[in-house]
Amino acid sequence: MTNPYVPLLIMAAVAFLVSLGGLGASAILGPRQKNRVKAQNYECGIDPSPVHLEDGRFPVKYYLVAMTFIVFDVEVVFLYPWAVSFGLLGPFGLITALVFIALITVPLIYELRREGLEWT
Amino acid sequence: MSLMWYIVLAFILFAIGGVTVVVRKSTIIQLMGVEMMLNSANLVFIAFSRIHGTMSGQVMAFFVMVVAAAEVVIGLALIVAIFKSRANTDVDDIVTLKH
Amino acid sequence: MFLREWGSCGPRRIRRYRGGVTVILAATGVQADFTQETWWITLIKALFIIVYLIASVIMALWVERRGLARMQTRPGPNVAGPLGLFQAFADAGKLLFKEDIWTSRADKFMYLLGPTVMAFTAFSVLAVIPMGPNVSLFGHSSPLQLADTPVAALYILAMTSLGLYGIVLGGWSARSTLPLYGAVRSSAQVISYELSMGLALVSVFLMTGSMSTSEIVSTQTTLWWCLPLFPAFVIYLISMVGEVNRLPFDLPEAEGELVAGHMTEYSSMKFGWYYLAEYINMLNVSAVATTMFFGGWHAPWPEGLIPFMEGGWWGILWFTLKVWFFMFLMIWTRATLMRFRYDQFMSLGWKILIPISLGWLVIVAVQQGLMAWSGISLPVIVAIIAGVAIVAIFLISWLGDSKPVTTEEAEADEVFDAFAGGYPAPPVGDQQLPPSPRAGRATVAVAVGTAEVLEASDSQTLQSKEHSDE
Amino acid sequence: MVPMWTDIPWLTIMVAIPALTALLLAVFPALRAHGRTVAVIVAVVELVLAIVVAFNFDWAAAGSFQFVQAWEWIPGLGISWALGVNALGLVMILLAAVLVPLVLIATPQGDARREGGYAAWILLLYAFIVLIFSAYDVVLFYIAFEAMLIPLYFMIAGYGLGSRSREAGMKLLIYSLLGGLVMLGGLVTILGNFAGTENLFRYDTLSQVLPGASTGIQMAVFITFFIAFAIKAPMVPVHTWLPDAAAEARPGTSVLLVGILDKIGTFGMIILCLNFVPGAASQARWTIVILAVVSILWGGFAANGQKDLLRLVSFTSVSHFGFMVLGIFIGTDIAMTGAMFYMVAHGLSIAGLFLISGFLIERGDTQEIAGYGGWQRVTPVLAGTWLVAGLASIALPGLSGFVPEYLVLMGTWKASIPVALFAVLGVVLAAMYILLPYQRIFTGPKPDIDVPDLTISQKTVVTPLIAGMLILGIWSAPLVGALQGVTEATPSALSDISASTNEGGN
Amino acid sequence: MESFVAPSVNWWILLPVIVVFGGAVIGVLVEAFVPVRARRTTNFYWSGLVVLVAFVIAVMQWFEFSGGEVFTGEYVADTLTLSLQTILLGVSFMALLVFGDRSEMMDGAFAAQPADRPGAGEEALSLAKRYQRSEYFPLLLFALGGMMMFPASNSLLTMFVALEVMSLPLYILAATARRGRLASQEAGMKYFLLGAFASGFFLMGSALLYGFSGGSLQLEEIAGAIAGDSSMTWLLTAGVFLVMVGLLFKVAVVPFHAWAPDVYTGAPTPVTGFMAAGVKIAAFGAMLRFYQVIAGRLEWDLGLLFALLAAFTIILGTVVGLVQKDVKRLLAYSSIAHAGFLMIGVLSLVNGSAGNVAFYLLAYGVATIGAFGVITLVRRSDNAGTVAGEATGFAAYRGLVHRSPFLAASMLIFLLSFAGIPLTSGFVGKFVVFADGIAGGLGWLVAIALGASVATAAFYFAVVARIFFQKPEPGVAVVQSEGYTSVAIGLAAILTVLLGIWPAPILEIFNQVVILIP
Repeated sequence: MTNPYVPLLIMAAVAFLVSLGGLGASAILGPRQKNRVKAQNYECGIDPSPVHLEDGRFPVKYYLVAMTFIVFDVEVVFLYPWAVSFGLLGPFGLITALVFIALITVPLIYELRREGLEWT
Repeated sequence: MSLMWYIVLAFILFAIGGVTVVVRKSTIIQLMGVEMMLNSANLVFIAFSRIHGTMSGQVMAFFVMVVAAAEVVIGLALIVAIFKSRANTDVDDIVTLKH
Repeated sequence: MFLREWGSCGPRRIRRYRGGVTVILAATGVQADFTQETWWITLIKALFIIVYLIASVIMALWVERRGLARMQTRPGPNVAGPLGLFQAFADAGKLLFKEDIWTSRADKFMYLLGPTVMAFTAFSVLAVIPMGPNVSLFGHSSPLQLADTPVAALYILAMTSLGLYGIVLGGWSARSTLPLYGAVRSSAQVISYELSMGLALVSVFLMTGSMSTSEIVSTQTTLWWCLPLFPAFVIYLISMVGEVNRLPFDLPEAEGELVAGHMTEYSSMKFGWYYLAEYINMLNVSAVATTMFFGGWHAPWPEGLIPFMEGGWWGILWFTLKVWFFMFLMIWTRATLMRFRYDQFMSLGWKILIPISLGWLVIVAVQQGLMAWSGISLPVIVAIIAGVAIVAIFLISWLGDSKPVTTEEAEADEVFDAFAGGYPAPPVGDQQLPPSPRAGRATVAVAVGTAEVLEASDSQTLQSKEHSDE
Repeated sequence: MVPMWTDIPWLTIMVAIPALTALLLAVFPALRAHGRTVAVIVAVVELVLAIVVAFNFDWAAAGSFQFVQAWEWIPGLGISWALGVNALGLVMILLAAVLVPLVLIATPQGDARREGGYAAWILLLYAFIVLIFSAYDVVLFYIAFEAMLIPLYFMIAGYGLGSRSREAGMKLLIYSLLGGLVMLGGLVTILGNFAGTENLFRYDTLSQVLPGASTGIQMAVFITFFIAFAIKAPMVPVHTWLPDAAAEARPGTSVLLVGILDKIGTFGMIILCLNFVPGAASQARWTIVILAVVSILWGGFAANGQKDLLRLVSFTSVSHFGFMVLGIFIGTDIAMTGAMFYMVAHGLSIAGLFLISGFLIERGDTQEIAGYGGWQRVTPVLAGTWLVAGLASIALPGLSGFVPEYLVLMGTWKASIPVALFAVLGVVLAAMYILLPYQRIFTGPKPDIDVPDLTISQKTVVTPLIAGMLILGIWSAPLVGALQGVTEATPSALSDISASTNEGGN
Repeated sequence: MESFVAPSVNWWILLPVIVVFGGAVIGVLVEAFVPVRARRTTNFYWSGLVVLVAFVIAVMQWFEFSGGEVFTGEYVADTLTLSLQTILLGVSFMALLVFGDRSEMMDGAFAAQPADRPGAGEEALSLAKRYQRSEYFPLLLFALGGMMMFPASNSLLTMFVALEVMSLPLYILAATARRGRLASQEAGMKYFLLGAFASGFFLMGSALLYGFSGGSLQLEEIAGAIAGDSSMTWLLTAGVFLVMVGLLFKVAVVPFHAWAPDVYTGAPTPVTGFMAAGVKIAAFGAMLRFYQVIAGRLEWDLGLLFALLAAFTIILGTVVGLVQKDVKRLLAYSSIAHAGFLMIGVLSLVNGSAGNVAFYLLAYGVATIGAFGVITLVRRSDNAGTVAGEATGFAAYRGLVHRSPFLAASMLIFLLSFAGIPLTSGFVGKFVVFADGIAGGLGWLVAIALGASVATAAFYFAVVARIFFQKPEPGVAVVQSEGYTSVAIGLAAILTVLLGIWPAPILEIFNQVVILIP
């Protein structure tokens, strides 16, 4: 089997079947006594409050983290191939990568200095 | 011809993305449509890159990923800003207090 | 510390194309030999991985509860079976036989998809982790590893990231407040720590020149990467704890605040998979740590200490032992450290781990580059880099101290504070009373008074600042 | 003639002086308060310069361009700053040099600074007028042709008497811009086809290059140019802007507009259309001739139907321009000479009619003909001068209008008797549209009003005009002689397009 | 084993772009390290310096390379690149002046803190404390860098990256208006979505061309593949069409114009000016290169289609412009019409047409910056004399000449230039571009354009009439600029007239602009 992805597919199939199987087993084995209150959302026994996402008051910091993450994740994605072929790319590759890292560091510095990453 | 299948698939994805942008009202969904268009193009790039055996298609795919990421960042920022403004203009609080 | 020649890492194919840019195709080969693999061997391995993981989790449950109990000088589970060993089995069985409750508000498909994805990704990661060298398996020479690709490390990272969808979907689909908060917190946390984790791994890839797991393990026959790349190793250790939401970083399911985070609305086996997956993920990150930094299936360092136990089926033993070392570390940490506050946690990730891992990466790259292309000897390079690093750290700490707060606090003084003296005083001369705090949030911010606050546009921040100032 | 004199760029100086003065007036508000005085001085200087040029002009070679001076302006596009006049252009400049000071003097006094602004616009317009009649480069001609719309627009829209002057200004602007842009199409066609030719747009280059072009290009150039000029020289059916503009504008503006600016249309037809693409002109000849006859009759009938005095006067012009265009395109030399003479004569008579009508309206406070009656008894001088101007315009023998109309009709008769007969009908109409309003306004019982007759300054304005009408009516030979030179130098509208194509085909 | 060969880079030729991008990065660091009080000023002067230095370098390079020396690769530095870069830098400098002007009200066009909820307490606080974000300077520089790369890109990859680097900062800038925040955010969003949508088309087109060319993204090699024998020509046709769609979106050609009016209206006025001028210059530059190198070879397949689009653009921009009652919207539709006019130059494929398009772009860019500069200074005000946001309705311009003769005269010049009246730069631009159109066999298109010019003149003069012939109305005030905007407006007016009266030197220079068609 020369294609390394076929085993991975087999693994994925097995893992998927097992995870579904577990859910199926519990559905079959467990008791079933439906009850309106039981199916309600959990909130310490009082009537559940509306979901917070719907009234638009979600802390904006989470979005900020998401955005920053995207930037840095892309950076990491670029660093992987460079790291793997570090020896081949030679000094040019090294310098380019350093410039790249420096450029990505600038927004990080900006965000740190402007306290974009403060959670208080 | 297997290449055709890649291209047909990419076109279908592209069309779905395009239609999403045009038809759907929610900006987040539209943003997803745009991403879909970009990635369908990536599919074509990579398919051709395999066929022709040149790497520039894959390089382009990398760049597209970066740009897509940047677009998501900016799109999210705008959506959040608009969402904040609009939520503020609503009179939600009053409604909430009623019941 | 290039222990191997570049060439030995397998054939690298390079194509030049007309643009003048050279691109490297599928840079590295894979060390493990899969040529004799058949589909049923793969299937057996897959089943073995599942069994191995479930068994390990059950062990882990017991070890954790007993271990924690010992550390806290209490007995722990000791009723079911010898030393309470069957307690874990009982717990697992109980989950299987509990009623399967579907929350009425939930988005049914996503609700079900959440735990499925969670378990699926948790099971899948181990597929590319090598547990041993090639052995003879039913007459076929096969490595003790399900699969390997030139970008196996990417597969690991992709799968762990995918696991996040399980959390987010679970938290979102329940349409309930606490799970949602848990899920959002969790996603922010996981992605933050994934960055430093990924950056820590880059230096390993840089040293090995490969992302194939078997190749990485094979570069560690004499020296494990945890020593030369110690900072990266430490960063990885910290990040991996954050990545799997373990104490002290278990904010998403902080019982005191969020009941059980994204799992709140789940019961029976759906909850079971979340619970199980958490422990499997602990095993996974431990396995990755083992592979990347701890020599994988190789016998403990130094090489040749126990040569007869090196290679073959012994690999599984060493591998399992090393994984359990990390497992124990995590349990130990849980017993020792308190839960972080969320802001401390995020600060740690963004302000310390990421900059340090970036800096470390630069140091490694420069050092390697100088070694390879300048001909300067290693001690000199290390000395230079150490000097630069010290200066840099000094500079950074200096910059960090001189926050612009000082200038802007001066600005803040201009706002008249009627309560400055401890009791209310009327404004004098040009002084202006700030509007009543009851008039709205703006006034709250005036009381805080720093322009820095303005940049935190989220209203909660303003309120919390007010409290902290008062 | 001293050689040195011709080296001086007279024409450029004549363009520059009013333009710079206008700029000064625009920049210095203080100076603007004395704007009218400054403008009159400049106008007189210009008149002197024009006379100097006229004296140095070699009238024996009236048809050739003289005082030609050219500098490269935009060499890449073959555009140059080239000025030069032939007899026709010089005569038109002289006409302008006479009329502009008169208009300035006739301008009613008011808010000094506002009037200064008006004077500045007039000076700017003046500069463009001189430029356009002395241009020796088509693009230069075009630039002046378009740019003069700006001062004109401001003069009508900003200083108009009527309540709808802005609309009238806009209408004029749109019509003229339409024409101008059509002409731009022609220029662009030339550039697109002959790009790279040195000094492409100079008259001498064009008259060599264009006849060699394909029939399509020649026709394109001719049609685009002709449409622009037809709009400018208000020909039916694109004349409707003129009555509106004239009725809303100050009489002084109307004088410049109808007396000089509209002549640019006929001037262009002669200098540009006939000179460069005679073949195309000959092909379009009959269409144009019919249009011209329609203009004559339409203008005549419409003038008879007007209730507004200024509209009436402007419609008479439509009719007169019909005569000019007829003369230009009918194809005989006599008619052509007549048409050129007509341009000058009409300039004088129409200036008289507009100005004197303006004086009348100043006194009577209405433009409605019905609002007057018996004014002969109140303001005899005004009535008399109006009559003289009117008679000059309808070609009473002995006055300026007679000679050109006679020449045009005779030339037309030679070419085509039916056309001539229709054109003669226009003369009959003319008698009606001048004499009937005269009767309504000036004859009849004495009205119960008390207004002064023409003031001294107004008389100063009117006298030279009347004198001019008389002189041209009685002693027309020199002018006819000079213009004949131009006629001879201009290809007639009977040239053969195919022949010229063959000649210059390589 | 073959080893990696590091590419040789001509740093000197990249210098203007590097200076701009480097300046932008340092601008971000300025934001990070300079104390809040000095940030705005520091960044303002710094950005100005950066643009000036880059301008000087670009001019120096022009003199050095105008001999026709060309560097190719991913980035091509030929006469087209250099001339457009110079224009961009010049125009951006003027735009920068307008950006930095806060007027006598000391408020400027940009939100104190764009993240504030409009109308909420946070915003009131930011205003009360006279807080002012100044990230828009680095954003301008980033966008400028992208613009400069756009016409220089010799491969679809660089072109795509440049397109995005140009667009992304503009999306943000469009959403940062101080007043009309909701409209501004909406403008940003709309611009973003449609822009991203367009990049999707661009990208798909590039992918198809990549496939067609046999694995290259370089324009010359794609062109070479066209010349060669190929079976999959549908890839080429579809690819060229899609790439052109992406570019046409950026310059707002019908039917891809829908964003322009809303975005122009909603964005902060200085940004609108910068956007209208800069994006047009850059995108038309790229389009020139792409069309002349590749698409022009498909003239028989697609030429008519694009010509029809140009015709529709001209007609729509004119007709819809006629019914506008708001100056910013009017200029938006005028810009659409101008895009149509410029298309004529692009489509004509005549030798030298690139230089003529460049001249048109220069004329349009300068006048646009000036016109939007004027708009920033005409404000609403109430009876108490409190000055609010820009008054963009036509009514606000009544009697402007009585309020400020300088602004009125400048606006007159800009509008005349837009209308293409002789003695303004707009006329020369139209003249040369239309002549190219005739020479390129697009006579019918030129005829439509000429007709449309008359109609556009009608709406420009509608504004002129209000400025000069009507009585000023209450509720409008003209604020004094801090000086920068006035300088920009004056500079623009002078340039517009100068280029109209004496365009010869610039035309001579642009005559050397040629694209090497392989």
